[in-house]
Amino acid sequence: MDNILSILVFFPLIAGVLGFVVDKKSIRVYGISVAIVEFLLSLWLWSSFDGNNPGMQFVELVPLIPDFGINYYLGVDGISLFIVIMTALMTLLGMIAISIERDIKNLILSLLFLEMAMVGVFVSLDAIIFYLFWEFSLVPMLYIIGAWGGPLRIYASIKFFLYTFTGSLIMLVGMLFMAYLYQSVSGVWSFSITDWYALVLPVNYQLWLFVAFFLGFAIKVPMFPFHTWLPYAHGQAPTIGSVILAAVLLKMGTYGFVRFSLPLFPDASVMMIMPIATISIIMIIYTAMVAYAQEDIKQVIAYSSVSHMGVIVLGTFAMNAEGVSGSIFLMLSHGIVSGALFLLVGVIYDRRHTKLMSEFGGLASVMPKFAVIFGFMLMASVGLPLTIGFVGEFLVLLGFYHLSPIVTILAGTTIILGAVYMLTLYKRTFFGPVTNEENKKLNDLDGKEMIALVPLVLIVVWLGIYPKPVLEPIDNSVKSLLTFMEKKAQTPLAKEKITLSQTSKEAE
Amino acid sequence: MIGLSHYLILSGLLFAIGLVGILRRKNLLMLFFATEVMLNAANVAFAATSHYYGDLTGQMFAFFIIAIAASEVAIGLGLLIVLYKKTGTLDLDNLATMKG
Amino acid sequence: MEKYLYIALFAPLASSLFAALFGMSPKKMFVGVIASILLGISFLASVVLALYVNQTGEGIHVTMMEWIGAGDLLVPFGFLVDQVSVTMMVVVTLVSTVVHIYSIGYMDHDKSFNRFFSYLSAFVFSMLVLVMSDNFAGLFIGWEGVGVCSWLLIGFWYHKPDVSVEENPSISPSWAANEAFIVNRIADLGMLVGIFILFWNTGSLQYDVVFAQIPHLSEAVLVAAATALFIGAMGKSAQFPLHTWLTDAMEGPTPVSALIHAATMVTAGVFLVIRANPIFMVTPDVSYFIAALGTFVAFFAASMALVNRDLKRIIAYSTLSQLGYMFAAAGLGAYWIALFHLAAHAFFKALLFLGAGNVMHAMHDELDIFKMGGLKKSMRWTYIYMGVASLALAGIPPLAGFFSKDAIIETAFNEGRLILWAILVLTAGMTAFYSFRQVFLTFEGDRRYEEFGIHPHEMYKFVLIAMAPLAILAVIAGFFQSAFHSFITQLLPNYEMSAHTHHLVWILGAIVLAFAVGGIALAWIKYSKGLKRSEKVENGFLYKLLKNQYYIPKFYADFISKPYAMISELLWKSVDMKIVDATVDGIARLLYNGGDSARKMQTGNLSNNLNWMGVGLVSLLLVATITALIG
Amino acid sequence: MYEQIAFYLFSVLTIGLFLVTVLSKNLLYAMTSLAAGMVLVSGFFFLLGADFLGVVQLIVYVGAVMALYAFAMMFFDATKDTKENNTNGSWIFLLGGLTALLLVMMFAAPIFSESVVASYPSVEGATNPQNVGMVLFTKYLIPFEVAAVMLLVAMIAGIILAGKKMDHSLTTNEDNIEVKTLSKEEEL
Amino acid sequence: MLEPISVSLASLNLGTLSPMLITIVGGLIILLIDLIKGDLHKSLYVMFTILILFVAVGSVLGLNVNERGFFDVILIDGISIISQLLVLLASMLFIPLALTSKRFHEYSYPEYFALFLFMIAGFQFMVASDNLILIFVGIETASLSLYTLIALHNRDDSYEAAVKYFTMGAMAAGFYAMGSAVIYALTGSVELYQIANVLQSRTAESGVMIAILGGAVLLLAAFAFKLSLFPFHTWTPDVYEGASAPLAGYMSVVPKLAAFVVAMRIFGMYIDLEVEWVRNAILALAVLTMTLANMMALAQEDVKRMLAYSSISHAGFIMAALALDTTKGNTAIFLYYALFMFTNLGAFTMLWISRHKNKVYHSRYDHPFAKFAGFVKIMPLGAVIMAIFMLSLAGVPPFSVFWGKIYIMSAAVDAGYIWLAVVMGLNSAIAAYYYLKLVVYMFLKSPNENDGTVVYNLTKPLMTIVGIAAAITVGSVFIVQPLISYFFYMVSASGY
Repeated sequence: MDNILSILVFFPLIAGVLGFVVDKKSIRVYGISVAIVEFLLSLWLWSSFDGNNPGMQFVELVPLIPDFGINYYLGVDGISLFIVIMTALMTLLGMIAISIERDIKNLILSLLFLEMAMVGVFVSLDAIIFYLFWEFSLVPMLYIIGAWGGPLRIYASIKFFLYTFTGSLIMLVGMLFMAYLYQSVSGVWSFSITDWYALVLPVNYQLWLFVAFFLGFAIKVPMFPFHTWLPYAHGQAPTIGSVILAAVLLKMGTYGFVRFSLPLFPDASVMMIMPIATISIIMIIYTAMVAYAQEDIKQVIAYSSVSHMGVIVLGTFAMNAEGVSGSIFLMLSHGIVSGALFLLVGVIYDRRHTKLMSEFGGLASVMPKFAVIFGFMLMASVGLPLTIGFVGEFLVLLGFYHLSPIVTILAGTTIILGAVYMLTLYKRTFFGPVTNEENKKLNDLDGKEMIALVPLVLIVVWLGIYPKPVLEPIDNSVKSLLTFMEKKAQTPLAKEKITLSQTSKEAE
Repeated sequence: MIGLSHYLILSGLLFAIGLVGILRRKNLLMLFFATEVMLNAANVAFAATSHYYGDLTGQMFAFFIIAIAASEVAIGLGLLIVLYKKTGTLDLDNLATMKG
Repeated sequence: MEKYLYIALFAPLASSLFAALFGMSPKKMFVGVIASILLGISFLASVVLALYVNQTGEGIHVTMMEWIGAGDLLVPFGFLVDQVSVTMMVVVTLVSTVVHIYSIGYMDHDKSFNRFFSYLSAFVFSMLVLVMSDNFAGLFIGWEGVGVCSWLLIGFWYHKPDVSVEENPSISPSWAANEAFIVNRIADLGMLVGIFILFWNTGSLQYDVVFAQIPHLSEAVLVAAATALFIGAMGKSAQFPLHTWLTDAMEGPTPVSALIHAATMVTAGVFLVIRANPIFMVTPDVSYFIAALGTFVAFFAASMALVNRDLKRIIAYSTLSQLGYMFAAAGLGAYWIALFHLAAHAFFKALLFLGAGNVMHAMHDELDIFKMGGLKKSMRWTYIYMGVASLALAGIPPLAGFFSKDAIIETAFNEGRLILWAILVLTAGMTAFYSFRQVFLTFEGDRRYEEFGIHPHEMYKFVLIAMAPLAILAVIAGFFQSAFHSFITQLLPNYEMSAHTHHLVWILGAIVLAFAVGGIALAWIKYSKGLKRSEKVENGFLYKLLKNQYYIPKFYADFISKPYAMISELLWKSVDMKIVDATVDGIARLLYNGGDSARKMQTGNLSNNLNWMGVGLVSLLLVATITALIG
Repeated sequence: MYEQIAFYLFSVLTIGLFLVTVLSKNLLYAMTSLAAGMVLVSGFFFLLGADFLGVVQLIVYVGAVMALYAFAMMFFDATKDTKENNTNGSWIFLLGGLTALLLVMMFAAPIFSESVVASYPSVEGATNPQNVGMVLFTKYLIPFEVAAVMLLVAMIAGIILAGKKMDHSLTTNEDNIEVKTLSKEEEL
Repeated sequence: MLEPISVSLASLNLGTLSPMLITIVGGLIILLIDLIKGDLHKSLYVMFTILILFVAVGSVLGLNVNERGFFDVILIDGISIISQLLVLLASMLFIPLALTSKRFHEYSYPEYFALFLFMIAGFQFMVASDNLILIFVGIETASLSLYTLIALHNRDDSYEAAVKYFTMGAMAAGFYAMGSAVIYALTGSVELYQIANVLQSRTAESGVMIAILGGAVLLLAAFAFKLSLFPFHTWTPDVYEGASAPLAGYMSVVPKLAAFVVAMRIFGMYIDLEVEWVRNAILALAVLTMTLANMMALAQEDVKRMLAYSSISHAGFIMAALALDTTKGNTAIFLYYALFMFTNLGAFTMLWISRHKNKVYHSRYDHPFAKFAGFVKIMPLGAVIMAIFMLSLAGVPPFSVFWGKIYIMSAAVDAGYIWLAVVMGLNSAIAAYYYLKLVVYMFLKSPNENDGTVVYNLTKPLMTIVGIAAAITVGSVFIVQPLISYFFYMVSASGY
């Protein structure tokens, strides 16, 4: 099955279209079955993936608009492989955990379309195809937030859409300019990323293009000061929306940095390390503090996402295999952990229809299973060793230390500040006596919720203890990426800052 | 000696007069008069140029402008009649239900 | 032998997981029993390993599997059983086995009995990982693992509500747990930085590789690494200024205090310094700082213990103080002495805590020693245990504390650090005083508890029996000093007193002893006959200062916690909402309102429309003319 | 000389008459002066040797168009002074004056160029109508025919717009639907 | 004396005229049919018109590129062929919209269809000539028909719209005439290729520049009106609102396309002559147009009016491409229209489907946003399709307009106008808001009570048209490549 990527992309789409015919009462099972198949397909992809090959695999290339250099060009490497799998997994689990009854059919179908777009983003190797999926993913999300969200849902969904749309349009201009540059050098139009990689650009072009791409990605990530759509989106979105948003959609931005910014503009990336590190630190510290001030559980987790994304971005620009691999691993772990946390928040929201911490207290006595899993995810979130959260965070900080100890120490406050807001949240919600009468009779997790959450717990442990199966392919691809960047870099500064690891040096 | 510029300047002045008419008239019928003035201004310019270059194209253009003006009058008046039948007035200020 | 290593390491994990299976069920006695048995197995395996190491003089080094591999970083799950780690293993497993058995009795009535054993065993596992790991990252796993278990166990009675600081200085178990976790995290950052420094300068995190590289490293790097690692150690071992969490941690069940906050976890910092001794040996300035800080903390903590009324807190301060001693020794280069004191301290301090637990059990969780007194009748064995432990703590020969503590004080003298020596000697006197103040107030004198209607009773028999090994060790451990010395210096650098000191050793010992005995005597005079409170003293500045822990918690609350909360609130409500977000919305609103005003040009009036066209034409003409005339 | 006099005379008159057309409040005056102005414009055509154009101008404009306007005027019963609430004068005149100034500046430029070669010069010896005919029915045959279509369009449009059928709109004539209105609109 | 002029029939190249001839004859036939037997059902005329258009398409396809006919008045170059094809295609999509389930006034006239065909002939002449006279006559033929078609809807709004459009059109005609006169005075010719030749030699002359620019300004003003560029756009929203929905959709595509072709010929010439001022003026107008129109569209309450502003903004977008005057830019214009056509017509058709005879939802508007509240509950498929049209207009991939948009932006980037591409991008972002607004109403709000009548005007032909439009909008990615290669070939063959 060389065309497994196409199958992965279009299976949810076709399922979504056919789903219009499926009866309302059966749609949920339909959706879950589709998601299971998709997840199995993604596992199949993994099993047939050659972890030692750092390059693109399962490449498919079909000319789409050859005159304009647009091809249907898919491929997957160690960097994207696991994000794809995580996408399929989180969609599946999110779908299982859905507690919404109203218009369930539309919700399920939107999710399937969304899944198509998300998988598409991570497997496309053509900038326009990438952009296509990137933008299209906004539409189902807009619907999900807008139709099943809280009281401010329309405001939140439009803000989400327009904000990210604006950023990506600037990125689109960057892409077009990139294609133009490629055309002026080679005489052929091409939007294929791998073609662009070969292009050595003057540094000032690199800087401008970097900024254009940066805007698109930064808003998606979201980086300070472009982050304010996120609390609204999360605050208003239904559980499933938040899960997908946090787990997958945000990763698109950081994935973009790795896929586009670093290899295309190595010199500019190196020059922008410090500005970006500054933003990252602001994200880490500032949003951690803002998270601490929140009154709404979901908002805490929303802001914590921003804070963690800061660490991820920092790692991306560490310019060594430790940092970049760690950052990609952290994308996965943040996806799983924040996804789980949002699912957990959804659990109490379903029961109490409020997410305010002040409404709760002492839940640990009433809902012990819930408390255990929440506490577990909390620990993963603050980066406890032997959970998935530690590996990435450790690698990122380790990697960036090589560039700047000061920045790393400042960024390292994430382990402190993260603990501060998370533990405060946990204490206010789960500890203390049960003061609110309404909380005394809450049901603990039911079967459906356990099915959604337990796999995540297992993954958190598994990848915390034995990340190798995932980390190794990532690392291989990252090493080859860095080797490539180092070769391509023109400025001595860039050559100096990009650190190759011993193993990749030997490989040369 | 009267040169091309004289005629053109005359044409320009007539055009400006027509423009003023269009801009200030509120009665549709009278506004149409002003458009005729504008078209006539162009006609003068065409005829003059045609004369000074010894080229007949200008006169052709002028013919067609006259034809166009005539057609416009026909349709314009048709529209005015409909409008007048429905609203009983030709005042522009009454013609502003659609705005914003 | 690897088999024993794995048994020693994973038996507690098995115990934890087994107990976790019943975590949400009501109390099951067998859970405690099985957990204790598994811990016992772990202890036996540790002893086997210790004997093996002693016999062969070699460590056992295994690599279980790869953990993190990225770039040049390769961190395996590797375990190292050498003289240092095996010592720690034996101490840890021994104390924890005792504590497990003790807990069966102590947690008898608690409905979360099973959960407690799960946490406790998990802690032991983490602690073993910490001490056995063969690399810094593995150490960090254990380091954080014990932190989490500590968090879980301090907050074990999470359902208790928050109360005001006046009522309970620790506010609530959950508050104390969070405090402990967060303060430790601050130190962990230092530890991480230390790890990063070592990695980027040596390319590895394995102890052996790193230590082999030390000669090639610059001094700046070493100082940085040593400092960073010590910051990590300060958190775990609750050194000033990160010490406040330890006393608050007494909110946890008493077996927890005995195991974690006295015998094992808090000594992890000392262990780290001992483990990384090759680094600290070449950084004398840092080492001296460690010693000085240790000395300071020893005194500082002891001073606070002088006036405290809380049974457990007094012991906690004494733990803090003894940790200071250990750091003083380690900082002065006497690593083996530090380790020896660590082990000895583990025994008698755990015993002391468990004894306190018995008292609490009897007193229905009352901790104020002013409300006790005269318990010796009803709790004879406990009195004996606590008396023995206190004697050991005070450093009365021939008990364990005498040998270990005296050696530390001697070291200070030997190194010529006379100021440190003097403070340590003084502290020894204070230690004796507060220990016996507590013992006497609890067990001697009038029965103040009676007015609260409490009927104390002795602890279960099996519990008392379980405590016996600790008591025995507290008594006899000191005799093994020389055996331990020869065993441990196979690995650790030897430290011998100079000949000069050797000559004076009796005099020095006598001075210390004099202080200790003096302290005990003072306590006897003041407290054995009952409680006499003096308004004047209690209202004095010094007393208040000590009672309020030098106002440090208040300082932290007023100058760190509250400002942090305030700034957070400000950042959220003013900066994030009012500036960042409002800018975005402002742009949107600007566009919308701009559009709405621009709509006004669409008057719908044909005349206006025509005017717009005229204006357009004229402006275009005007611009064109100007351009043409200029250009 | 006589040409100059004629030009200036006609110019002044034309401008004057058209000004009356544009400024007069009386529809009749405006229309009359428009017709007169057009006659004068045809005078320019004669001056410029475009005899046929002049005739067409007289017949089509002064004859047909003005007749149409006259009929329309009667239809609208607009002989009385129309109450025109004209747009603020000074602003309009400023605009008009500026246009005039700019156009005059533009036309004062040396537009005429000797180098321009006539594409369709008058044939020697042929009268103006003959010349016109030759160009019109060769080169401009297609535009001529299209103009015919245009006039057809105008005719049809005029007929149906003014026709009786327009009086009863089928569009707004409800067949069967009950009328209902929304409550207050929701704001987005 | 005068010699008879003999002209050989072959030299006339009659074939070049055939497409226009077919539409004109078709119109005449309709008039004849009506004369012979009145009271025929509109469906006859609709189908007949479609057939005529088919034949015309066939004859256009049979044309050879770069031919001239009839004394060089007719110019059949690449752009005239593709624009004729697009005009005919759009007309074929438009005319079946007459087959509504409810009766509307205009369709009761057979003349309506005849006028429609004459109008198409007018557009065809516009695009198939570089002679200012024929262009003018073509414009007027088309415009006069269009005014009538608007008015025939026969309600107050439509008269108002027709009168406004007519009056402003008359003024624009004056501008056009005057502009042509200036150019004629400068060059002695009204044929663009000759004008270009003469102007080339005259641009260097001192003092003439003012006249060159003046002529350009007058023509620009005339075309700015046709293309609804700021500040000549004021008629657009009113006229679209007053016209029937299909006609509004038609107006946003076909007359503009025809006008763009002419503008391309005229202003392309200026830019080729390196009269940079014209390029800058066009760019300024284009940027102003897209920005202001977008902003004004934000605050609209009526979907149709919003779409009117949106089409103004799209026109500004395209005008900017025109200013680039590169082959790619010009190709982009056609590509954009080819893709925009289906989407926009589809969107207007959706409005038409939901059209009531009278304004039942709002005192003034036919299609207030509130009317579509909860549309997804009433007609899920319809809502989805409408949403697709809206997203397409907003430039969300993979829907049709997106491809046009990136092609235009890419053309701007290639020409070195990166700032322009950025402005276009930002404008698209602003525009997304008002398109989304409709989506939000349809999907995220709850329906009004008793709203079964939203689909009031639905018939099978209308559904077919919407289906075709939706299919092409969604599947556009597959037709972009042939379109680009065909258009690019045609445009470059005609030298633009």
